[in-house]
Amino acid sequence: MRKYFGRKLVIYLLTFFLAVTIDWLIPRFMPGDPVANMLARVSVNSTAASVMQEYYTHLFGLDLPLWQQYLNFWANLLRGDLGISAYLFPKPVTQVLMNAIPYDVALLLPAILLSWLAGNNFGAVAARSKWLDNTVSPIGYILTATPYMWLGILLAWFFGIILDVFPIAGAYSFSLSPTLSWKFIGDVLLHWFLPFFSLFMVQFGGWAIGMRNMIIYELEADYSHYLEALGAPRSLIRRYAFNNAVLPQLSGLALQLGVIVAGALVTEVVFSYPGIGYLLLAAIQNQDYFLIQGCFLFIIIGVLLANFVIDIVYVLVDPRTRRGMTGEAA
Amino acid sequence: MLKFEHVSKIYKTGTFGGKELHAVNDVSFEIPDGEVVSLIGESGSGKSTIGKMILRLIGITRGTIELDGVNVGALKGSELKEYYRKVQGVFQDPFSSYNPIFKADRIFQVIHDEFYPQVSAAAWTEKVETALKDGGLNPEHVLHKYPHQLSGGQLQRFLIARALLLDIKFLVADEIISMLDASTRIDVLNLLADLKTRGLSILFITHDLSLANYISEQAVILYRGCVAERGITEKIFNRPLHPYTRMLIASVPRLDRKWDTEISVETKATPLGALNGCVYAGRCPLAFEKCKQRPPEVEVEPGHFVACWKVEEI
Amino acid sequence: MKALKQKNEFLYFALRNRKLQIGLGVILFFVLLAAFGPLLTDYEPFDYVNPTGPVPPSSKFWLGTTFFGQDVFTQVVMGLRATFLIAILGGGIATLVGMLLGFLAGYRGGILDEIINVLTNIVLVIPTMAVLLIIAAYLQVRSLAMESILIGLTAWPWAARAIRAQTFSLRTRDFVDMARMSGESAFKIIFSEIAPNMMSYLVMTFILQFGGAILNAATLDFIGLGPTNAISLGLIMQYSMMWGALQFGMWWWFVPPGLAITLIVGALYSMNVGLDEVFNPKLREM
Amino acid sequence: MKRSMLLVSILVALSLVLAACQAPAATTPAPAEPTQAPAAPTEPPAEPTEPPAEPEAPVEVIPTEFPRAETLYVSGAAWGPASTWNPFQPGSLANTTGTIGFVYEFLFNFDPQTATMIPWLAESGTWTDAATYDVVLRDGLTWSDGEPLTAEDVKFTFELAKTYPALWFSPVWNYLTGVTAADATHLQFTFEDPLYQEWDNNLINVPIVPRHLWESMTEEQITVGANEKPVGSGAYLYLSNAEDRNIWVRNENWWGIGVFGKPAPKYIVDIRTASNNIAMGMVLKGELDLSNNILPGVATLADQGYVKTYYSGPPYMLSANTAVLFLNTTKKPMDDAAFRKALAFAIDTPSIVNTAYANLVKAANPTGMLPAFDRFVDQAVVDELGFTFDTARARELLDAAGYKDVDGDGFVEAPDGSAFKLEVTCPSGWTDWMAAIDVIAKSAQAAGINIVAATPDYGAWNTALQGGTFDMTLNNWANLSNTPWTLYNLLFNHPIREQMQSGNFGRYDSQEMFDLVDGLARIPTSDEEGMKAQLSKIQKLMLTDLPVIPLWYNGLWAQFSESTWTGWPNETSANPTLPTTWSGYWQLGGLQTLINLKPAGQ
Amino acid sequence: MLQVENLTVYYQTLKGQVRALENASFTLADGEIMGLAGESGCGKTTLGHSLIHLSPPMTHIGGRVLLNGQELPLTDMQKMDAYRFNEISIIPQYAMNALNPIRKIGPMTEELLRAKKADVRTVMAALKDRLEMVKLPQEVLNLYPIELSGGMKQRMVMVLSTLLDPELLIADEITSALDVASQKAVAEMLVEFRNQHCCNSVIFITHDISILYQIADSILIMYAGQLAEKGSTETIIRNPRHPYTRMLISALPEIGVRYSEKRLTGIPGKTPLLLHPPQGCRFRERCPLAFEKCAEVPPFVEIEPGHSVACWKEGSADA
Repeated sequence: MRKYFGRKLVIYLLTFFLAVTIDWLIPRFMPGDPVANMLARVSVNSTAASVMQEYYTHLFGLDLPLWQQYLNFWANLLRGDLGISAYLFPKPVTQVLMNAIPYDVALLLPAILLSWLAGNNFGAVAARSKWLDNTVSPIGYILTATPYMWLGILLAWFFGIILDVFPIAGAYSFSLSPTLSWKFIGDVLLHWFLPFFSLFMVQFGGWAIGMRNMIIYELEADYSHYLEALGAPRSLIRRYAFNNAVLPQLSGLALQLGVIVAGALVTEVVFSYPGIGYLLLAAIQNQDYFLIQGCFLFIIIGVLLANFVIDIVYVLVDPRTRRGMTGEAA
Repeated sequence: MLKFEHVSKIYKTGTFGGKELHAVNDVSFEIPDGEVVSLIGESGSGKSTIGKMILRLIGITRGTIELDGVNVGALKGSELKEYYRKVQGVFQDPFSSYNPIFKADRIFQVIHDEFYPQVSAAAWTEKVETALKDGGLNPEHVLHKYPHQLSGGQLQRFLIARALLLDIKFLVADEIISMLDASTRIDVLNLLADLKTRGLSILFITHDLSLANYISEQAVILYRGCVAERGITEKIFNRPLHPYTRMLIASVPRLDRKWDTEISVETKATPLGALNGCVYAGRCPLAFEKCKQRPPEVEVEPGHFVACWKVEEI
Repeated sequence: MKALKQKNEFLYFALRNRKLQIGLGVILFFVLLAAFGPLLTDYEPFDYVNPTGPVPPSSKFWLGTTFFGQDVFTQVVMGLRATFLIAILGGGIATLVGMLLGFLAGYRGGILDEIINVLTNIVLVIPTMAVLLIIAAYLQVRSLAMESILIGLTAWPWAARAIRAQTFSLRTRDFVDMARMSGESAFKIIFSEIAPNMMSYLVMTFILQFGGAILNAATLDFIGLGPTNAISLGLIMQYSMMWGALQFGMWWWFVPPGLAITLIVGALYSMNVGLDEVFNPKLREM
Repeated sequence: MKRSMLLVSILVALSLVLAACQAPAATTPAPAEPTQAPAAPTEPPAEPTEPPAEPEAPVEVIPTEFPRAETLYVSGAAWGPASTWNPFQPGSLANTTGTIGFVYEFLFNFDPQTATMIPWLAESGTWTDAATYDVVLRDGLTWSDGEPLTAEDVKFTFELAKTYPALWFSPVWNYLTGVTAADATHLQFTFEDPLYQEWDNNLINVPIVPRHLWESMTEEQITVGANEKPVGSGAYLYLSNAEDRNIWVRNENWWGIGVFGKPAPKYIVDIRTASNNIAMGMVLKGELDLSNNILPGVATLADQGYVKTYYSGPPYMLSANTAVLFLNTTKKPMDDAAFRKALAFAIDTPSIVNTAYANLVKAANPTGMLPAFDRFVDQAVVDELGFTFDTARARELLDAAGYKDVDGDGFVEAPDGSAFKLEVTCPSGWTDWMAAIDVIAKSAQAAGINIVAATPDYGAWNTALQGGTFDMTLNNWANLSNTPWTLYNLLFNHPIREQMQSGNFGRYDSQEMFDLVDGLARIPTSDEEGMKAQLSKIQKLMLTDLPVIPLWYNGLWAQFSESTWTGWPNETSANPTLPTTWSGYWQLGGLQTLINLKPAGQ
Repeated sequence: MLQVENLTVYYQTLKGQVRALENASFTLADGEIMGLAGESGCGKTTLGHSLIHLSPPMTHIGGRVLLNGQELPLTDMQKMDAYRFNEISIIPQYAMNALNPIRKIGPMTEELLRAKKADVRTVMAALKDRLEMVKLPQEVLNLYPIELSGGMKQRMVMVLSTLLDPELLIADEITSALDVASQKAVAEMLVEFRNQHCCNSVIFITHDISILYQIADSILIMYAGQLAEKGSTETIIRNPRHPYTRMLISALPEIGVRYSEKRLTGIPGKTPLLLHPPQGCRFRERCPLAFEKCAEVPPFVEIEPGHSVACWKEGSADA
C-alpha cells in the first residue's frame, strides 16, 4: 500500500512539476509583451511610455535571464507568491485567487458530490426495471450530452427571465452588503442555486447512465450469480452490485474532474458567478498572463488534490488496490 | 540437442522492481535429439516459463539455453527468424492460439508470407494439405473454416501441421492436450509421439504425470522454479525419490487403485522454503535443519538425478 | 460461440437495437442537414439579411434572425459543418494518438509502458480545458483545423489508457505468441493481429472522442477562444449571450445551436451504449 | 447506502453553507477588500463588538442594505474588480472609476459642451506671461481627514513627476522648469517653451494628492502602490468593494458643497456587469439608474420609452471619441495616398452606423473632430477634400490611380500589376468593432478592393499595432478632452520609432504634419483663432494624404432610468452635463451630473 | 433422496433451442456421492444448474424433480429461493470469483445468513468448525477474498455453500482447474463433508473419471445431452456397458502405460451440436457398434439393480 501511494505521489509530483513548468512558459511564449499590453491604452506622451514600459518590466521581473526567472518562479511559488496581476494591478495573484476560491468550492463541491451520489442511486434504480430504464436512461443521455453552458442558458432563460424567480448574475444582490444576516444568506443561496443546479444536472445524467451500465455488468458477475444460486434476496444482490459498481464510478469521478472544472468555468461565465472560471476568462480577455498562470495552477492543484483524495477513498473502499498494487508481476 | 545451463528467470515486481520473483531458478538439463522430455510441475512451477524462454517469447535472466551450440538468448532479427524455422511451439488453449476473427488456416498463410515467399501459391497449398494429412486431418473438412467451427483437437493438429511446414527440429508442446476432451486427447498425444520418428525433439510440458509417463523418454520434475528430480522417465516413476515426486505420484487419481488418504498433500499458503534453501522444505514432511541450504543435484543411479538432502535415507 | 456467429449476431442485434437506431438516425439527420442545408438557404451566415434586426422564426427565416438580422438557420447549418469537422478531426486525432500510445504501451510493455503510463497520467490529471484555454489564448488567429488539433492532442489519454489495457490483455493471448513465432514484426502484429480484434472497441472510442470533441469545441467557442474566422455552434451561443438574446427573449438564437449539440452528442452516446449492448451479450437483455 | 447518502448530504449542506458564507463573511469585517483587512478606510462596526474604526478616518457605517432612495446604481465604467486606488495608476484605474474625480480632484474641471475650463481646486489660473502660469487655490479646501489642502500639496504633486519619471505626467517636466508656492493658496509654474495645449490637459487630469500622507511613501508605493486607504479632497469617499462592485459614500464635509452644491445620492454603487445584456436587464427593471455600457438594442427600447438616452432619436448618445481606421503607410498599397483616398470612399460607414451599431452612433466628420469641436473644423477644407461613402467614386479613383482588375478576379491589382489581399483587424471579442470591420471588408470588396476581416486576440492585435505589422486596423484611443490637439497628437504622434506606443500606428511619416501638430501644441488655448488657423492646415494635409480614415464617433454610451433619480441631462437640458461614470469623465461634467440629480417624486 | 424424472431443459438462443438436457431420469440416495461425468457440452453442467437455478436462457421443457418426495418449484424463482442454500446448494465452477470482492468474508457470510433468515449465531459458531475441516484459519473471516489464494477461496466457498447442511450439494467442476495435489485435497474434503453430514447427497460434476473412481459412490455418464449410463462406481469403471463409457475409459492413459508399449486410442469423430442433434442415439455417428435400431432413441433402462444404460446393444455389449 505504501508502494502504491509512493508511486501515485511520484506521478503527482511529476505532474505538478510539469504543469508548473508549462505554466511558467505561458507568458514567455505568448505573442507580444504583457507589459506593453497592460500599458497599451495609456497613450500618453511617448517619453513617459517607454520609461513606464521599462519600469513595469522590471517590476514583473521580466528583465532577468530566463533561467533565473524560472528559478524565481519556483521560489516564489513555494512561498505562495504567484506574482502580480496585470489586469488587476497591483493586486497579488494569490489574493485575487483567494477571493474567487470560496465561490468555486461552494459551487463545485456540492455539485460534484451530490450529483455523483444522486446519479449513482438513480442509475441503480433505473437498472432495476425495464420501464424505469426506458424512461430514465434517455433523460440521462440527453442531460450528459448537454453542453454545460447551454443548460445554464436554458435555466437562466426559464427561471431567470420567463419565471423571474432566480437572479441570473452575480453572487449576491447589488443592494446588499455582506453581513451574516438571514436576508443576505438567503440572497447568496438564491444566486448560487442556478449555477449549482445546471452543473449538478449535467453531471447527474452522466453518473446515472454510468451507474446503470456498471450495475448491469456487476449483476452478471460471478459473485452475483453465486448469490442468486444460493437464493439470496434481490436486495442483497443489488446492494453488492451497487457497491462494486460504485468503484469504477469513483475512478470515473477522478477522470471527470477536468471536464467538470471546464463545465464550472462556462457555467460561471453564463451566470457571471465570480469564481475561478469567471476570473480565468477575464484574465484571458485582458491578456493577464500572470493571472492566467495563477488560475491554471490553482486548477491543477485542485484537481491533483481531488485526485489524491479519490485515490485514498478508493483504497479505503476497494481492498483489491491494497494488495493488488504490490502483487505479482505481469 | 537443446541444453539448459543454470537458467533463471527473475521477474521484477513492485513499483520500481523492488521485489524479485524467481520463476525459474538455476535450471540445468538437456534434451537430446529425437527425444521427448517431459517437464512436469504444478501451476507456478515455472514449466511454461521454460517453454517460453526456449521460444524466445520471454527473455532469459541468467544462464544460457543452447541449441546445437548456438546461444538462443543472443539471437536477433533475422537470426531469430531463422531460429523459428527450427523451433516452434504449441500451447494449451487451442482457441486462444487463433486470432478469432480470421479463418483458422490463416496461420499457414502467415508461414508462407514470412518464411517461404518464393514458393508459389499452388505449391504451397499442396504442402499445406500434405502437412494436414500428416497431422491426421482431412484437408477438405478443415480448411476455410473459422476456429470456432473446428474442435479443439483439430485446432491443435493444425498447429502441429503448421510447425511441420517449417521443418522444425524442436517442438515445445505446452500442455497441448489438457483442454481437450478425454476422447480426443490421446489421439493428439499419439500424433505428437509419432513426430519423434521424424527426428524431432519435443519438450512436453504437463502437470499430468500419467501423460508424461505415456509419452516421454525423460522427465524433469519442477517445483517452484527448481528441478527436484530428473532423469529417465521409467526410473523416476518406478522409483520416485524426491518427497515432492512421491507426493505427486500418490496424488494422481488412478483407475487401478484408490488414493492413500494417509499421505498428506496439504499445501501451505506461505511456503517456508527459503530462496537459497530447498524450495520444497515448507511442504516437506521430511524437512530438517539442513534444508535451509539448497540441496545439490545427486545422480542416485545412472540417468536419475535428485535434489534432496534426505536422498540417502529414502 | 466465436467469430462467425458473432458477426451474424452483431448484425442481428445492431439492426434491432433501438439505441443504435435512434442514435444513427439523429446523426444522419444532422449530417444531411450539414451537407445539404446550405442549399436550402439563400443567405450567407454573416450577411445582414434582415434590416429590421431580430425577428422570430418565420417562413422566411426558419430559425429567425440574430440581433443584426443574420439568418440563424444559415448560421446553424454552417456551424454544424464546423462542428462535424472538428468532431471528425479532433476525435480522429485523439483516437489515433490514443491508439498509437495505447498499442505501443500495451504491446511493448516494460519501460516504454511505464513512460507512456506516466505521461498519460499526467495529461489525464491536468484538466484538458484549462490547457486548451491557455494554448488557445496563445494562438493569435485560430482556425477550425487548429482547434481540432488542439482538442485532439489533449483528449487522447483515456483512450490511450483504455486501449493499452485492451492491448495488454490481447497481447497475452497465444495467437500473438504464434504470430511472433511466425516471425511477424511488432508493427504487423499490432495492426494485423491485435487491432482487428479491438475494432468494436476502437469504434466506440472514436464515437466517444467524436462527442467529446464537439463538447470541448463548444466550450472553447463559447468562451471566445474558438476559431476566429468561422462560425460554429458554440460561437452562435456566445454571440447570442453577448448580444442580450436572453434579455431580449430571442430564444431562437440560443436554443437551436445548443439543441443541435445536445442531440448530436446524445445520439452518439446512445449509439455507443447501443454498440456496447451489441458487442457485449451480457448487456443485451435487461 | 441510504445512510451514507444522508451523511454526505448533511456534509455537503454544511460545506456549502460554510463556503457560501465564507465569501461574504470574509468581507464583513473589512468590506473594503476581503483579504486585506487594513484596506478599509472606514472600519465598519457591522458587528457591535467590532473595535472602533481608525481615528483619522471619518466613520462610515456600511448598512446591510443600501436604501434604494439614497443610492445610485451605475454600471459600465468598471471592467474588472477594483484593484488600486492609486490616482497615478493608469491602467487599472478604470475599475475604480471614482478614485480620480470622487476622491482626488484637479485644479480645473472642463465642460466639453461649452468648452470652458471650470475652476475647481483652483479659483483661477492665468498666464502672466508666455512662460509663467499663476494659480490661486480656493480658500477652505480640506482633505477628507480634515487636514487643509494647500499650495504645498499642489507643488508636491507636480514635483512627484519630476522625481519619478514612471508617473504618466512626468513629460510635463520637459517644459516645466519649476513650481513655487508663495503662500497657502498661491502657486507659480514657470516654463521653458510651454506646450499650452498639453498643459491645459494636465490641469484637468493631474490629481492632487495630500503631501502629508504621500511624502513618506516609497517610490514603489507612489508609482505602483494600491493606496488602499485613499484620502482625497473630493465629494465622495470610498466605502467598500467586491468583485463586481465599488461602493462610494458622499463626503458630507466636502469643501465643494457650498460652491457647487451637494450631490444627491448618498451611496453610489458602481456595478461591474458581466455582460452588457445584464446591465440592460437591470435598467429595464429599474435596478440600475445609469448604464454606461454599449447596448446596441437600446434604440428600440429608447424609442418605446423604456429607457432614457441623451438624445431621444439617433444617435441617442453623445460622442465620446472617434473611431479611426489606421492604414499602415509602410505597406503597399497603403503607402499610396490615392489608394487611401479611394478606400475612404469605399467604406460603407452608413451601414456600420445602421447595422453594427443600430443607429447608436453617427458617422464621423472626415477630420475626426468630435461634435464638441465642430467649431475647429474647417468646413471649406472638408468640402473640398472630404469623403463620403460612394462605391462608384471609389472605383473611379482606383481606376484613375492605376488600380485595375487585371486578372479578372473581381479585385483590383496594384499599378505594378501585383495582386494584394489586405486584412482589416480589430481585437477578437470586441463585437461592435467586429461587425464594423465586416462591413468595411465587404464594402471595400464591393469597390474591388480585396480586404478581409480578421480578429486576432487583443495581445496579438496590440503587438501588431505597436510594431506596425498590421495592414489596417480600428482604433479610438483619443478621448474627449479639452483640446483638439489630443486627437491629432494620437493620429500623428512622432517621431517614428520601432514601437509606436502612443499613436500614429500607421507610421505616417510627414515632417510637415509633425511640425504642424507641434505648432498646435504651442498655441495658447486662449488663442482660439490661432488654433483654428493651425487646425485648418492640419486638416488640409490630413485630408489630402489621408493616412487615417475617421469613420464614426463611438458614443458616450448612457442609458438611464428615471424610476429613482431624475434630472438626467438630455438634449433639452439648459446646462447639459455628461451622463457618464467613466473614469476620466468626472471632471468633464460627470460629477456635475450627480449634483444635478433629484430623487424621483420630488 | 433426489428423484429426477424426465427432466428436459433447453437453452433459448437466437438460432433456436439448444437441446442441452433431454429426458433425464435418475435417483440419488441419501448420503450418496454421485459423479456426473462427460465431455464438455454433454449437458452435465446444465443438469447441475437446473436443479438449483434454472434461469434464462435455460428453459424448463418438461419433467420434474422431487427432493425427499417434494416436488421442487424449478421454474418459480421466488418459491425456489426457499430451497436454495437451505435444501440445495452449489459449489460453482467459478468458485474463485464467487465472493463479493469488496466485502470481508465474515460480514458477507453474516449478511447472507441474515438475508436467508437463518439462525445467524448458531451457524456462525458452526462455521468455525467447518473452517477447521477445510484447514482454513479463523482469520479468513476477517479478510477480503483478494487476500486468499485461489485454493483457499474455493475451500471457503465449499464451507459457505454447505453452511445450512443442504440435502443436496452440487459440486460443479471443483477440481478441474487444480493441480493433482490440490485435487486430492479438495476431493477428500468433500467426502469428509458428506461423512460429517454437512451435506446429505452430492452431485459431483467433472470430466475426469479417475477422480470419480476415488470418491464417488456412483457415476452417471452423459453424452450430448442424454444420459448414457449410470451405476455404482465399481460397475462403471470395471464393467461399463455403454460403448461410449467403455471407449472413454480405455482412452485414459494410466501411470505405467507407455506409448512405446501400449498405444491407446481415442474416440474418433466429434460430439454433435445440440442445436440440431441427430435423431436417435446421439452417439450413433461415433459408435463402432451402431446399427439401424440406433436411429431411435434408446431408452435409459436398468439392466441390473442400480445399473442403467441407454443403448440398444446393451445386451451384447460384451462382444
